[in-house]
Amino acid sequence: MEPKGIYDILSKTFGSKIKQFLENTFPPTIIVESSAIVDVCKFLKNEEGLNFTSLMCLSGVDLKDQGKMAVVYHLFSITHRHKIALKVEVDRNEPHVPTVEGVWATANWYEREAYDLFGIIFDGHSDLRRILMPDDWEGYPMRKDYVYPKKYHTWDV
Amino acid sequence: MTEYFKKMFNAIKSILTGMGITIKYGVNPKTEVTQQYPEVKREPPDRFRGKLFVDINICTGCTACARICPVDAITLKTVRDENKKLRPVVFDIDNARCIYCGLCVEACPVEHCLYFEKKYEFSAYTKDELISHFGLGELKPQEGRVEEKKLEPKKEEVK
Amino acid sequence: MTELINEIITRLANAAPIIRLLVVIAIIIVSSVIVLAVALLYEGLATYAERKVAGDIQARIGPNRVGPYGLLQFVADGVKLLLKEDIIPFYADKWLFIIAPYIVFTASFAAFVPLSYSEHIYIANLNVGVLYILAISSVVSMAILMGAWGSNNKWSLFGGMRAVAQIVSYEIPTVLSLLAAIIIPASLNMRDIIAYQSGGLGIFRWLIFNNPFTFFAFFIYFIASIAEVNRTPFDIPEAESEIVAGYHTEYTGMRFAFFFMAEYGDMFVVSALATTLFLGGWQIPFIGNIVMPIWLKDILEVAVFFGKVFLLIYIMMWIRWTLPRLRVDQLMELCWKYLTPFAFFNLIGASVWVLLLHGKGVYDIITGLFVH
Amino acid sequence: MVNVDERFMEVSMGPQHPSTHGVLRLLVRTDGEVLTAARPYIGYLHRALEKIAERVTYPQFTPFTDRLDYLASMNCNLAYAMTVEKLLNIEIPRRAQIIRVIMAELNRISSHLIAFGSFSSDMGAFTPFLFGIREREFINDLFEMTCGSRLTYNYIRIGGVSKDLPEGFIDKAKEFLDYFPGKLKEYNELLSYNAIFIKRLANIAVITPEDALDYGVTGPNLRASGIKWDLRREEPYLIYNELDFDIPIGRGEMGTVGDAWDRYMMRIYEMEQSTKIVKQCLDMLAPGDYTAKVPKVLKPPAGEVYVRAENPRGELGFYLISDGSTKPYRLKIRAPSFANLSILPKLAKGVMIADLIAIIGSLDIILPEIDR
Repeated sequence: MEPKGIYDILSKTFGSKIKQFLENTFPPTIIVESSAIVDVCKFLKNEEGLNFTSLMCLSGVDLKDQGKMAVVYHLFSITHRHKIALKVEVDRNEPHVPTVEGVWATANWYEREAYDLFGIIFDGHSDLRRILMPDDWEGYPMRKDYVYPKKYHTWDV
Repeated sequence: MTEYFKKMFNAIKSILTGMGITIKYGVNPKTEVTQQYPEVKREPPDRFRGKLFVDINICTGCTACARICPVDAITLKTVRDENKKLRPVVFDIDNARCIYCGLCVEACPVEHCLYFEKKYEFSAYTKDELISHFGLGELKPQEGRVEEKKLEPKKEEVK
Repeated sequence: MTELINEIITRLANAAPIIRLLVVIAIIIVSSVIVLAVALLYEGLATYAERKVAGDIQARIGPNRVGPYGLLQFVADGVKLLLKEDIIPFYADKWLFIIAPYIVFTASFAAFVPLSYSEHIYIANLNVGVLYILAISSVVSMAILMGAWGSNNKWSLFGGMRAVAQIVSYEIPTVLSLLAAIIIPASLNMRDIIAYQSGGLGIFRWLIFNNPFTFFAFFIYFIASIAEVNRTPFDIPEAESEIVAGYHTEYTGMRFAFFFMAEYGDMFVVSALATTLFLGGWQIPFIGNIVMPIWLKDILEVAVFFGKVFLLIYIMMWIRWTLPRLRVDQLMELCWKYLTPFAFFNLIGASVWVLLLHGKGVYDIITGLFVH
Repeated sequence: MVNVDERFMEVSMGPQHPSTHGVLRLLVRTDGEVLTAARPYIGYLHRALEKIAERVTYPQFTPFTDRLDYLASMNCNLAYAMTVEKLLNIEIPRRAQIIRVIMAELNRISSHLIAFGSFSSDMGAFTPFLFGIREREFINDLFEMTCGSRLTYNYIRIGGVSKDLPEGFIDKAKEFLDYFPGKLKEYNELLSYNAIFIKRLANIAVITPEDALDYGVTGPNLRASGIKWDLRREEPYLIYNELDFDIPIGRGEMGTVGDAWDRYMMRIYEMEQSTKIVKQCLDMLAPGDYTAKVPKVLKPPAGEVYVRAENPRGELGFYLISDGSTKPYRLKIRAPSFANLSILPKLAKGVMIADLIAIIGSLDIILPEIDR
């Protein structure tokens, strides 16, 4: 199934929630409203012709110059062998995205990593803790405007 | 009941075949593959990436190697001498920081100036002993324009 | 040694009782020091042999730097362990922690006593030899638990629990399979058992060839004794890949050396028991009854005895470097569902054989046919 | 006072543990030997590779991809190189593609050898580990001959490979490929079909196909659950579509489909297939240039690309956003072991500690890839 076709089906069922369709990325990206991301994902997973069985990769992106924080979901279907990318953009200072942990269990750890490195808060996540950095680390290291702390406890960084 | 004995019989058979293999090694001593290191030294192949060496006389001080190094292991200071030729005054390679990836050797425009030696035994007691200094040292002060082309823009911003 | 003491006592009959007492004590101390030296030397060489055998099997060389062919490696290890810092964990139960290694070592060392190395060389001629060894070897599990609980470490707690469960439950098949062999010479005294196995070209009278049941009993005993000594595939109490180092996680330096040496001591005792009971102890095969001077015969007998013991120890080491490790419940399952029932039926078969054929082995029956 | 649930013992199978394949901490809650929960804690090896990627230019990041999965650094270089080539959409000369497949498959064999060796030493059998290392030395020599380093190769670059194959490489590789299958058969006899090994792994930690997809498990672990999914066959890159090799999937020979034994056997079968692939590639090698023309200062056009390759441990994916400058704007590394480890808490309910070690070994995770 062609990504353009997937975009048409989605915009048909979700209307204005599906904002844009970017052709030149590989795989093509569909920009989705952050509130509808969970329904879109459920739909993509369970719909007969689409059934995206696995979430390949969920990455946080810091679009500093646009004042936005993006979460990119790369989905893939084993039965139909087609790929699609979903993008959710939220405001940079209040990055709240609903969790898709219910749809794919692998999102649990990816979302914890995005929270840990970017500070994106996933509402409804079962266990939103830092995964890579120490639990009492201040700041979110992967942000573009991140300033290296001089000291962590007693060691200098 | 028979399944009980069959399982036991398979277990014994598989254990004995396994032991048959190890005794094959155990009995004949010629199967040893280990080399006695200090006495028998393995000759590394010619493309071996051991310790970096710089032939400082033919080095043009172009800082290509220092720029390409992913971990900034090369610190290079060049001074322009009397006949306007850039001479590397300080050329330090920090072997503790270097990851031996070989990008600098490929980036060096001068043939056979920066290359890997076949040396892999250069452990030292302190970290500064691991810094190998290839620089020319202070050139004699000449009347010519002494323009010190320092190369540390990248490092300040990071530290 | 006991005859030695009686002889000396009779000769000193006229001396004052104090002197006689002192002399006896001196003899006991001297002989136990000699045995301790032999045991320590053996255990040192056993660790060297284990690493050499492991190296051989794993296509490498093994220690060959310290001393000629690496023979002094165990001395170097011993000195290293002596020099290592002796750490006692902070909240550990100090006394249990300190005493445990000594008990483990003395238990495994005490089991050397009833063994008889040749006709005239033995330490004590106990008439309950086999029973004494089995009693002593069960002390080891108690000492391991003391050490494990004393070191206040979760991993050693796991190790201790596993060790007790394993050693206690493998006592049953060990005892049953030994019984199948003991009922034939009908004596617990090591020397009588070996004496029974003499004659018949020195081999055919061995208890292992006595009847098919003792033949199986040997193998059950061998497997159960490997478990008794905590060696792969039953080295679950100190499984380094699962519970770090089991009961001796917190032990360092010489304390750890005691645990280590005790393991090799147990290995020797267990294979010595197997040789004495099943492989005819110091019976010299083929040239057993040629007349030769006493001292030469003794030396030959000691050599044969140690040869057989070291063969069994080599097999244990060979098994260690081949097989993976069992899980704890599989270990119990093997003991209770396979070894113990097998050992029971084996014992019944052996006793029926002894009853019907009046304790005559297969060799005696065959030779009996020809004699008539 | 924290209300500690007396029945359970919280054990921290800490960052330093003999068989967590790197610095992984598992907070294990046990009831006796049986686990009720296992929570992995990662991040001890976090070097912020993704942050470094935003600071170094495209060619400079290649040595860092070696450190992603240091047992399979050729495959990691390959995945990164292919991502940037997709962005630049340049065509790779045929000879470079063939060399890349040879290197990737040889690296797959050496990575599986380590997986096989460390898994067997977790199960208690130490000898197969050393046999695996002995075979791996041949492959290390081949790599050292071509690129100069034995572990972090930095050989596959953007646009092709850094140096052409040295002469003598082909017949040395052929010599290894004829020698290796015999050794594989020996491993199977020694370990794979060993009764204790099978007893330890059959029906342990079964991953159902739905769980595998749901948790994003990829690579041999996914194929062991019966799903025939291999990127080299489904999304052929380089010249994999011209090569004939089959994809082994789990058939539950020793238990249910998708148990720990199946995951282990997948790697043994894959090693056989990889030798077949390398043989075919060696015959297809034709003279030609080994790298495409790539400008010294690389400024790829702005864009977003997600490319993935079949690593020995699973699907390694690179999500690259470039803004036209010489440095990537954002590089997200999708590590296979990260997803494979996320299924561990689900598998670890109600198993024993020894099985937890078997699960970690069968998933074949590697920590530098998880923590990046």
